[in-house]
Formats: sequence, structure tokens, C-alpha cells
Amino acid sequence: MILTLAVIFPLSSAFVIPLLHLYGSRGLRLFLPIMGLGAFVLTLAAAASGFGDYALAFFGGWPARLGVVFVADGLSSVFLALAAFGCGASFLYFYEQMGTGPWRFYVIFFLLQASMNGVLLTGDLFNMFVFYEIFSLAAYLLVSYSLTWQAVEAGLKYLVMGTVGAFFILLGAAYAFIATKTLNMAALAASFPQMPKATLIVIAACMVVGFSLKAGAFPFHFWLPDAHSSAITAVSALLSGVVVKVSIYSLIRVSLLFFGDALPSVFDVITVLGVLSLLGGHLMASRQQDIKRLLAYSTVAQIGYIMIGVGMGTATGIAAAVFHSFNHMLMKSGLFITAGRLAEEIKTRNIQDMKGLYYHRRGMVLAFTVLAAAIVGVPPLNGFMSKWYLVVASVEKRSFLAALALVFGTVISASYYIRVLSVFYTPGEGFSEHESRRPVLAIAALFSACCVVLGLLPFFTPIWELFVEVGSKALNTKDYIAAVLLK
Amino acid sequence: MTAFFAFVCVFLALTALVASEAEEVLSAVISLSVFGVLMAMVFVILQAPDVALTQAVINSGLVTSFFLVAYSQTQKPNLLEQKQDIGDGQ
Amino acid sequence: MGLLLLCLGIGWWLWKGVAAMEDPEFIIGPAAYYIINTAEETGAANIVAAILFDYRGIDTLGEASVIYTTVCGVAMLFSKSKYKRSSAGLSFIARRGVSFLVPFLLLYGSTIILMGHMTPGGGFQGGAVFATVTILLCIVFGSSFEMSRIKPKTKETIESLGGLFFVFLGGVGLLAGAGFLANTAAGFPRGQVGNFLSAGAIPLLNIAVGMKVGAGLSTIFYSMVRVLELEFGEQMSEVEGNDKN
Amino acid sequence: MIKISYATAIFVFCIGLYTILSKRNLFKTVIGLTIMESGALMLIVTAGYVHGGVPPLIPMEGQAVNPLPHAFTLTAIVIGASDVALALALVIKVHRRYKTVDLDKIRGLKE
Repeated sequence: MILTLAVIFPLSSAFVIPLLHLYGSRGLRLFLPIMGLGAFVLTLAAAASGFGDYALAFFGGWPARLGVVFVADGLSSVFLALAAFGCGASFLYFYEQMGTGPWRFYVIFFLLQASMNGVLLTGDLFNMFVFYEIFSLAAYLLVSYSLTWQAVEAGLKYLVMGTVGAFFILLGAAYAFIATKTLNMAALAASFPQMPKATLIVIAACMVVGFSLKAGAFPFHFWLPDAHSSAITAVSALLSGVVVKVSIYSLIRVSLLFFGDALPSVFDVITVLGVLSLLGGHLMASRQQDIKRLLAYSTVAQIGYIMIGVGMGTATGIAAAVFHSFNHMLMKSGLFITAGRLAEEIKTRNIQDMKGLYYHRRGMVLAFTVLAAAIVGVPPLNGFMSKWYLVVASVEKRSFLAALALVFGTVISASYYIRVLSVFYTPGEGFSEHESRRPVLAIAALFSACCVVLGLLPFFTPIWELFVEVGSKALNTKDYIAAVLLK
Repeated sequence: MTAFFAFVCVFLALTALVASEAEEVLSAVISLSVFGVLMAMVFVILQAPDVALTQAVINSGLVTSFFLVAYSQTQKPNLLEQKQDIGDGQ
Repeated sequence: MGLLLLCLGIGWWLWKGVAAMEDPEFIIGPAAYYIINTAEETGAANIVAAILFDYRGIDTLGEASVIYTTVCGVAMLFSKSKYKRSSAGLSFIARRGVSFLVPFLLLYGSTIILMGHMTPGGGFQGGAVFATVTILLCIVFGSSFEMSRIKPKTKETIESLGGLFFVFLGGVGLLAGAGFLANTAAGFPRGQVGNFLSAGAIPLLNIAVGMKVGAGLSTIFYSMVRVLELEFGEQMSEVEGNDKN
Repeated sequence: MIKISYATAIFVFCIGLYTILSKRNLFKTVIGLTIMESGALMLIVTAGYVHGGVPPLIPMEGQAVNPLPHAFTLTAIVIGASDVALALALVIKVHRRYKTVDLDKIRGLKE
């Protein structure tokens, strides 16, 4: 019930908003915050129901073998919570800035949230493709929302790349269907090990290429910096924080469920892709002069970190990847919100023109500093913790090259974030003297406080064990198959 | 039946090639429309009437009209410039 | 040339993936169940419609939402554009011919939608036929004719209502405790297979999808037809002036 | 017959991919997307075909073909059409800025 509502409520909100707009805009002002809050609460409730045992929702009352089933387990719960917080922050930011005026934005936003929950919950490969397409279309539209020429061009680029990726996923699903005549993920996972090797390799390659294209991993990354830097601030935060993570979730789910037993070499490929995007993203980021582009390339690098964790294929690796995804949502959304707001206020995105910003916008720059320190990996903050666990996981798996890349990447990222911060703290003149409005400051402060808290929590509470449990549960495909198919 | 199917398939591949390689965008779009109709035929032969109906209506009807609209939209400035040229000539 | 070879290589490799599997002699998997039990469980004669609207109804809701997203996006992209000049349309004979044809096309579209649970067709195909009719009207009568008859506001309302109707029909199943989009399990009457009034909620869902798709696709077309953008306006009016001279 | 169909589907998919990768005209890119999608769809529909099957409509004489891929394909066709519509709308928008649809001349976002 709650799983269904987590998708249906935002979806029907998206259907209602045009009616409210056409027949009485006072209703829109009244209902929009309720809708945002409702979507947030329902998503969190769905996440809460997935911790512990498997939560299932059957559509039309048909068993999983016949119909479509929604499954919430630990992995999808963490990502649902991530999506809820990221979407909530982005919604708040946009609502604070624009009010209820641009109602089409909210329609697309709610469609994005509904389909995102759908991707995170569904237990059927084709259903995942359908939700994935709604979600991607909404993302392309959000990128080009501002209708500036950069945004439209970036949106087109994103659309072409994303659609090619979607068709690769569709091709992979077609091969899986040809081989097994079903597309339920649990049933597929059960019959994958008996498949001919050649077919298996084709499916694996299609899935990895498709999801890497959608996530923006290194050889397929070229749309990502344009899209993430050309969009408006709220959307940049949403894209870097949440949208990319959904692709990561799909990659984790599909690779563990289908290829965990049948074709373990997929994980080596994912590791290689991860290392490539880590190094490539950091090297490109260090050459950027535009602050949003710098942050976007940094996202590519962070995807590399997460993919290295996935590529380890162990419980620790998955746990570290999931933990880092969550942390990256906090850090990168916060960074995009602070940097985007600063850039909007002083009307430039060039780093060199931001000299002495600290002396005029203390609150925002302080929040930016904390978040940047977290993403570099300064010890007591959450970025350090997840990177530490990633290194531990790769050393456990004896892939020292990956561990070396992790450390080396951190050094590069430190160099370019220090470059930005040193510009901020060098005395300079020439900014208008008004501090950012309170709500934005509050969001930024909340995100940086979360970074500090999540960095300290593993010392006092068994939160890391929780993530390891999520990882080991995600690895245990037999339980998943049994839970879905036998009910 | 198989021979006929093979013939349709060869034709399908040819239209796809033409749609890909034609110099003129307009001929590529028309070729794409033919491609859509042939694809609908393939679906009929594969005993999928529902899919064939959808393919015929949506892919070779609506999508082609979208292509034509978009193409005419992008041609407009050039057309206007041509008209202007003629006007100047007079 | 290298790209061509690359693509052919990918093709060869995909072919090896297919060639490794045997052709099916008979149907296995959930489809075998559908073929045997559809008539009894859903009352629909068209098994594909039963799968689309009953067994896998959430896919169809998602599909309708995809169109909705596109419509919203295209309307958003062209929200600053305006119709400055209606295209002239075609000759008198063409107009007469089309106005004779249009009722039949509308009838055909409604038949496809309403008979979707018995014969090939359904909400998507019928909605697409409706959209085609509006496109035909635009071509033959000029772009302002259709605008004055069916306002964009009406289309948007129809589309949203279609979506809400779909969700509402699904919600009935949820309230009945049989799961979202449940059909006969939620108490919709099954009827006699092959009858017009049969298959429970499937005809209603077809109508909802038809409303959504028809209004949506025609909105996409009309948003794209909008000729001019504001920044472009001056140049155009100048040219129009030349035309008059 | 099934193998012929598979081969054609894969060939069509690869033509679509080649079109997207090699052509510099934005319309050609969108055409490539359509072709690629059709290839994938043909593959799925072929997966449901059995020799001597009849359409999955009750009453059936003989063995029906697999109706499940038909439902998938229907969904995917509509999704593909939406993708193409949005892509074309964006192409129109890009054209209004650059007055061209040639990718080589559109160099707004560099590096």
C-alpha cells in the first residue's frame, strides 16, 4: 500500500497541478506545499518499510510471476531516503525562489519524483525501463527548463545520449526476454546461470553500457558537465545529487542480481570504468575556471568512487558505495546550492572573479567550505569516512590499484578545491552588500551539519554495520528471489 | 511465406540504409516513413496485429508528421531569405 | 569508415548472442498462463489488451505518463512562441473532402478505443487516430482553425482528467484491498467474453488512455507548429510586408 | 524465418547506431534514434513468434504466438515516439539560436 502510494501520489499531483492552475490558482498556492510535503513523507515511509524484512506490493493482485511487483529491501530503502532528501531540498530551494508561478516546473518535478520512486521500487525489468524513461525525459526537461541557449543545447545533448543508453537497456532487456521469456527480475536472476555464455555477455555489456551512459561514467561522460552546469541551481543540485544516483542504484541492482553468480567478470569491468572516471573527472575538474563546471566534473569523479565500490562486489564494497552515494548527495547538492546561489548573486561563474567573497557572504562561503572539505575527505567529515571504507573494501579485495587510484584522486581533488577556497578567502572588493536570504542559508547549513554528523556517527553508533547489512543483503540474491517469487 | 518475409526484411534494411545515408533530410524522412510501414508489415507477418496498428499509426503517421513540422520550422528562415532575395531582385 | 566497421562488429557480436539460443517450439513463461486464463480471469478477448491493462497495468500508466511528460515539456519549450500568421490551408475541394471524411475518422478512432478489449487496438491507437484528425484539420484548414475550435485549455483539461481517471480506476482496486489497478478482483464485472460490455475496467481504462494520448499528441503537434518566436518577430513582419508588396 | 528476423533487427539496430555516431546533422541523429528503437522492438516481437502461430485473440484456432512481447512493444513504441517528439522540439529550439542543424557549426558548449 505505502509502496504504491509513494509512486501514485506524486504522479496524481502532477496530473492535478494543470487543473488547479487552469481553474483557480489559489488552490495551487494552497496545495503545492502539501503535495511536496506529501511526496517527501510518503517516500520516507516507503523507505522505512523496506528496512528489515522485504516489503512487497503486487499490482492488480497478481503474483510476481504474472504481474508487476514492487519490492523494497535495504538497498532501495537507502536510495529512497536519499531521493526523498535530495528532492525535498531541491523543491524547497525552488519554491523559496520562485513561488508557485512556474507551475510546469512542478509538474515535471513531481513526474520525476514519482518515476524515481518507481525505478527504485520496481521488481520488473521492463517496468524499470518505463519508469526510467519518464524519469529521463523529466530530467532532460528540467535541464532545459531555463530556456537559455546553453540549457537547450545541453538538454539536447543529454537527450540524445540518454536515449541511446535507454535503447541499449531495452536491447539488453530484449535479450533477457528472448532467453528466458520473462522479465521479472527475480525470475530472471534465477534462470541467468543456465544461459549460454555469448548471450550473457551481450546482456551484461548492454546493461553496463546503458547504465554508464545514463550515469555519466568516464568514457560516456561528455554530456554530464554540460547538463549539470547549464541547468538552474535547484536542478543542478537535483541532478548531481539524486538523478545520477538512481542510475547507480539500477547498476548495483542489475549487476548483483543477474551477474553476481553468472558472470563475475562484470565487476572487473565496472571497477575499470570507476577508476577511469575517477581519474578523468578529477583531471578535467582541475582545469575548469567555471565553478559549476568544476562541480559537475567532480560529480563524474565521485561516480567513479561509487563504481569502484560496486566493482568490488563484496558486502563491504557495496556498503561503502551506498554510503558514499548518500554522502555525495548531501555534499554535492549542498555545494551546488551554495555555489549556484553565490554565482547567481554576483552574476558570474568564473572562479577568478570571486575574489574575497568570504568577506561579503560569510554564511554561504562557510557552508561551502565545510562541504568542500567533506567532499575532499578531511578526516572527521562524512566524505572521509566513506572514502576510508572504500579503500578498506578495495584492500580487502586485494585490488591495490583501485585503492591507489582512490588516494591519488583525493590528492587531485584537494588541489582544486583548495584553489577555489583560496580565491574565496583572498581579500577583494566589488560585491553588493546583501547577505543571502535566510531559507537558502538554512538549507546550506543543514546540509553541512549533516556532513559533520554523518562523519562522526560511525564512531558512536553502529551505522556502518547497518550499511554492511544492507550490502550483504543485496548480495544475497537467493533470499531476494525467494521473497519475491514465493509470496 | 518465408521468402516473402525475407524480401520484406531486405527491403526494410534498404530503407533504413537510405534513411541513414540520404543527403537530403526530406528524403531521409520519407524513407523513414516507408521504413515504418514496412516494419508494420513485418509485425503483421509475425502475428502481432496490435503492434502493427500502433506502429502504422504512431511511427509512420505521427512521428513522420512531427519530423515534417520540425523540418519546415528549421527551413523557414532560409525560405524567407530566398523570398527576400527574389524581392530584392525585382 | 572505422565507425562503420565498429558498428558491424557490434552487430556480429550481437548476432552471436542471438545465435546461441534455440528457437522456441512452444510458449513458456507467464505468457502460457495468460493465453489459457485470460478469458476466465479478465473477460477480455484481446489478450494483449488484458496484459496491458490488467496484468501489467502499471506499465501502461507509466507509458501514459511518458506522453504527459513530453507534452508538458514541449508546451514548456514553446510557451514563449506565438502564432503570428495562420497557414492558408488547402483548396475548397480539399476542405469539402476532409470535412466529409472527418466524422468517419472520428468514428473509426472511437471504435478502436471502445473495442480495444475485443479486437486489435485500444486507447493508444485510437488516441493517435484522434490526434491525426486534428493534424489533418490543421493542414487543410490552416493552423488557426483548429485553435479556435478546440482551445489548448480544453485539451490540457482532457489530458489531466484522463490521467486522473486512470489513477482513480486504479485506486478503486487499492481501496477494495486487491492492489492498485486490480480488475475483476476489485469487483468490476467480468461479463461474457467477446461481448461489448465485458472485461471489467479495461474499456474504461482504454477510454482514459485514449483521452490522454489523443489530447497529448495533438498538443505536441500544435506546440511545434507555432511559427514565430518573439525575438524573431521583427524580421518576419518585415518579410510579410514584402510579400504584400 | 525467426533467424532472418533476428538478423534484420540487429542490422537495423546497428544502422541506427552508426547514423547517430557518424552523421553531423541533428535530424539524422534523431532519425538514427528512431531506427535504433525499431531494431530493438523487432527483436522483442520476434522473440514471441512461434511457427504457425495465430494472433493472440480469443477465439483462437491453433497455437497463439506469445502475447507478452506485443504488450512490451506497444509500450516501447509510444515511449520512443515521445522521445523523438521531445528531441525534435529541442532541435527546433537549437536551430532558432544557431540557424543551423549541423553539429560541427554548433559549438556553444566547448570542452
